[in-house]
Amino acid sequence: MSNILKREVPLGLATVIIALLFFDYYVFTDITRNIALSIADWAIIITATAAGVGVLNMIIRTYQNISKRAEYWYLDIYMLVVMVVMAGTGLIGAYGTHPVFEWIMMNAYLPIDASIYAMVFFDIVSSYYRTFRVRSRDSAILFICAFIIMLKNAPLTGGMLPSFIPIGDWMLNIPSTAGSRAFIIVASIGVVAFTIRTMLQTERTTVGVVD
Amino acid sequence: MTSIASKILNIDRRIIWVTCIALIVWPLVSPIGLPMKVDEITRKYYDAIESLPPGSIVLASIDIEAGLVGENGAQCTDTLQHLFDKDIKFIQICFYRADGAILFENLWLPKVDQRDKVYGVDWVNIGYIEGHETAMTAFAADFSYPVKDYYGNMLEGLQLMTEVKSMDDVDLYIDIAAGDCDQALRQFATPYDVPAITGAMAMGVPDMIMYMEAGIVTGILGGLPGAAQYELLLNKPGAAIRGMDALSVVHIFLLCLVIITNLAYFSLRSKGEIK
Amino acid sequence: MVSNDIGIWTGALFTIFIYSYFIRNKQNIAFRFAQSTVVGCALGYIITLVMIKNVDTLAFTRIAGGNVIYIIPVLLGLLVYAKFIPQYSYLARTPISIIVSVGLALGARGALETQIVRQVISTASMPLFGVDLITSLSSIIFIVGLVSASCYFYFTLNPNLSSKLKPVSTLGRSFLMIYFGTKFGATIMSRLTLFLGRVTFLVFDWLGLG
Amino acid sequence: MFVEGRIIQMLLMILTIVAIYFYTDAVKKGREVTIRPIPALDAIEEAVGRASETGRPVHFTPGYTLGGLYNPTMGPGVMAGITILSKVAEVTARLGTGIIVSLAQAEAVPLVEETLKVAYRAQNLEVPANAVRFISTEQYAYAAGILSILLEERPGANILMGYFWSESLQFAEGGSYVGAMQIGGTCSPSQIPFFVASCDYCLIGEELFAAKGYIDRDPASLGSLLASDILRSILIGIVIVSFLAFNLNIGLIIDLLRM
Repeated sequence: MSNILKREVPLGLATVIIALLFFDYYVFTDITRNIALSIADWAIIITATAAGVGVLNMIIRTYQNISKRAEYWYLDIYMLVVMVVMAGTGLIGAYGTHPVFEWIMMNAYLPIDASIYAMVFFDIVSSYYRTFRVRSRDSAILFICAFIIMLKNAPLTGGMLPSFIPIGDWMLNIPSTAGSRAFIIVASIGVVAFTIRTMLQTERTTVGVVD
Repeated sequence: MTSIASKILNIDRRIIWVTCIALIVWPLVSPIGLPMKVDEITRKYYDAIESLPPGSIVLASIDIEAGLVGENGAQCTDTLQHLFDKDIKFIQICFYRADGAILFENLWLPKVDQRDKVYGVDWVNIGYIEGHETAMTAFAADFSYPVKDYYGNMLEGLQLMTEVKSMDDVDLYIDIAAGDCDQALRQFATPYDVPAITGAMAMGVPDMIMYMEAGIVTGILGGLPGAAQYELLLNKPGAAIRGMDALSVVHIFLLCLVIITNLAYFSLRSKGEIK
Repeated sequence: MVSNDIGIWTGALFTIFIYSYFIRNKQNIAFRFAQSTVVGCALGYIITLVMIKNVDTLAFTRIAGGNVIYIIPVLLGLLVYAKFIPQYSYLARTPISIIVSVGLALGARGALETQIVRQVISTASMPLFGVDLITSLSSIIFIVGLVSASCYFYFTLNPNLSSKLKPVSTLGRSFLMIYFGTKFGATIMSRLTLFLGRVTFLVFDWLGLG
Repeated sequence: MFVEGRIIQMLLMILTIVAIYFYTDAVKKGREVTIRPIPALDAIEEAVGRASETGRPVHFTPGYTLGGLYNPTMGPGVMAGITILSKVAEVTARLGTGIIVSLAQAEAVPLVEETLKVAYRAQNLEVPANAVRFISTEQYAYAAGILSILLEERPGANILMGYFWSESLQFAEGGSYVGAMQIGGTCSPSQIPFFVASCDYCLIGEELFAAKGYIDRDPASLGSLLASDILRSILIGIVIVSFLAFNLNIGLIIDLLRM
C-alpha cells in the first residue's frame, strides 16, 4: 500500500495530468476543458494550503536560533512579533484595510521592499566595474554592445550624438533580438523535453519520487 | 604610471558607489534641464489610447511592485490620467503581486484627477487575484471569475461588469507590470486578438520589441524615459521629466569609468604585468 | 523642510538600514533589523493572504456554495504537512506531483506556442526583397544569428561534425554575447531609475530639499 | 474538435514525445552518445572541494517562483534546479561539506528534504541540521534572507541554479563580496546576462534542463538530449525554409505553421 502511495500514485498522476492538459490545449471538448480548469485551480488551492509548511519551517528554525541564543536572537523574537501583528491585523475586515496593517505595509514593508530591489543598482555598478574589461573576444563584444546602448540610453548623449540612437535601436532589434530569440526557443525546447520526460516517468525527482 | 593604472583597476567599490549617489542627488536638488526626444514606440503607445473613441472598454493591469515606483510610477499615474481624461471605461486587475493592488489604491489613484467618473459605471478595481497565469486564463474567459472587487463588492452588482463579460468585449489591453508580461500577453492579447500596449522597464524594452515585431504589442513605454516622453506628448510635465538629468549624469560617469579602467588595463597588459 | 511625518521617517530609516549592507562585508545590526522586519511582514502576509484569504475565496466560498469537490484540494494540501511525521512523509509526494505537473504542462504547452512556433513565424516573415538594402541585410543577419546561436546549443553532435560546425557555433556565441551586452547596458538605466526612486523619496519626501 | 491554430503545435508535440520515447529506447539498446562538455557542471566538484578545504559551507538556491511551483514560466526552471541539487548534495555528502538550501517555495520543502536525505543516506550520513531553509514566498524578503545567509554563513561556494528575477545579480555579487566561488544557471532570458557577467561558471538556458542527463548519463536523459537536438534541427530547418518561402511569395509554409 505504502509503495503505491510512494511511487505509483505520484508518477501516475503526473502522467495523467500532463497528458490531459496537453490534450485539452489541442483538442476541445467540454469535459476535458472543465477538468483542466479545475485541476489548475486545485494546484493553486493545494499550494495555498501548503504554504504553512514554509511558515512552520521558518518558525522552527527561528525557535532553535532563539533557544541557542545565536547571534541576533533578539531580532528573531522581534520577527515573530511582526509576523503575529501582520497576520492578526491582516485577518480583520477586508484584506489590507486594517489601519495598523496598512500603516506597516506603506511605511515599513513597501519601503524596505523597494530598497532591497534598488540594491541591485549597487550590484550592477560593481559587476560592471569588475567585468567590463576587454580580456577576450567575448568580453569585447559584451563591452562594446553595452557601451553603445548606454550612449543611446542616456538622455544627454542620446541627444548630442543622435546617430547612436538608430545604431542602438538596430542592435536591439536585429542582432540582440536574434540572440535572445534563439535563447528563448532553445530554452523552451528544454522545458518541453523536461515535461515530456516527467510525463513518460523517466524524470522522477520532479514529482518527489527521489529514491 | 603603473601604480596609477593598478590603482584604477582596484578602486574600492564603495568609492564608486558614493560618487554615483552624489551624482544622483546633485541634479535632483538643482535641476539642469537637459534636452530629450520622443521615441516612436512611445508615440504609438500614446496614439493607442488617444485614438480610442469615448466609452471604449479597456482592461488595465497596472500592477507594479513598490520597488518600481522610480521606474514605472510615472507611467501608472500618466496612463490613468489619460484614461480618465478621454472618457474611457476601464477595469483594473492585478495578477503579479498583491501590493500592486495596494499601491494602485494608495499611490496612483490619489495622484490623478478622477473628473466626474463614477465607480462601478466608468471604472472598476478588481484588485489582486492569486494564481498568476492559471488565474489569467480563467479570468480572460469569464470576467466574473474573481467574484468580488477590491473593496469587497460583488462583481455582479457593478454595472460595468454586467456590460463586459469576457475578453471578447475589450478594445485595448494595457499592461504596466515591469515588462515581465509575456504570460499576460499570452492569455489576454493573443487568444482574443485584442491590441495590447505595455509599460515596461527600460531593460524590458528589447523583449517587448520582440512582441511588437510579432504584432502582439502595439506601443511601449520604456521605463522613466518612456514616461518622460509620454508626459511631453500629454503636455503635462511631471515626476518623470525631473529624474532624467540624474540619469544622464550617472550614465556619463559610468561610461567614463569604463573607458578609464580599460585604458589602465591595456597599459598594464602591454607591459606584461597582467595577462 | 525635513518631514515631521513619522511614517516617512520610518520608511527613510529602513531605507538607510537596508543600504548599510554595502558598508562592510559583514552582518550588521541595522541590516539585520530591516531584514527581520521584512521577513516577519512577509510571513504574516503569507499566513493571511496566501493561506487564509485564498483558501477562503478559492475553496471555502465554493464549498459553501455547494461545490463540495473543492474539499479534495484542501485535503491534498494538508497532506504536505505529513512531512513532519517521518514515517508518513511520502504522503506529501502526491500533492507535490499535482502542483508540479500542472506547472510543467501549462509551461510546456504555452512555451511551444508562444516561445517556439510564434517566434519561428515572426522570424520567417522578415522581409528580404522589395525593401531597402539595410532592411534586407538586417533580415539576413537576423536569420544567420538565430540559426547559428541555436547551433551553439547542440549537445550530442558526433565529434567529427561538431569540429566542422565550430565556426558556426562560435558565431552563434557572438550573437548571444551581443544579446547579453545590450541587455546589460539597458539594465543599468533601469536599475538606476529604481535607485533614483529611493533617492527621490529620501531627498524630497524626507529631507524636503529641492 | 481540434483547436484551430494549434494543429501544427500538436503534431510537433506528438513528434517530440515519440522522438524522446524512441531515442530513450535506442540508447537503452546500446546506441552511443557523445555529449559536448558543459564546464559549469564539471565545476561543481571543484567549487564544493574548495569550500570544503576552507571549511565553509555550500549555498544552493533554485530561485524564485511567483505563486508557487505551478507557475508555468518559472516552475520548470526551479524544478530543473532541484534535479541538479541531487548532484550537489551527493558531492557535499561525500566531502563532508556543510550545505544550505534556501527556498522561496513552501511546497518544495519536503521535496528538497527528501532529495538531500537520499543523497546523504547513500553515504550513510544524516542531513545536516538547518540545511533546508524556507525564507519567503515574497521576492525581496527572500532576497534579503539570502543576503543575510551569505553574510552570516560566508559560504565557500554559491550555486544558483533555477529561475531568477532581479535578485540574480544580488546573489551573484553578494557571493563575490564574501569570496565564494559562483556557479550560476538559469533559463530566464532577462537574467542570464548577469550570471554570464558575474559568475565563474554559468549554465545557459537549455543546459539547465540537460544538466541531469549530463551528470547521470542514464538512457532516459540521453535519449531526451538526442531528441531535443533533433527537434532543434527541425526548427532550424523550418526557420530557413519558411523564411525563403515567405520571401519567394509562397505563403504555404507560414500558413501551415499557423494551422
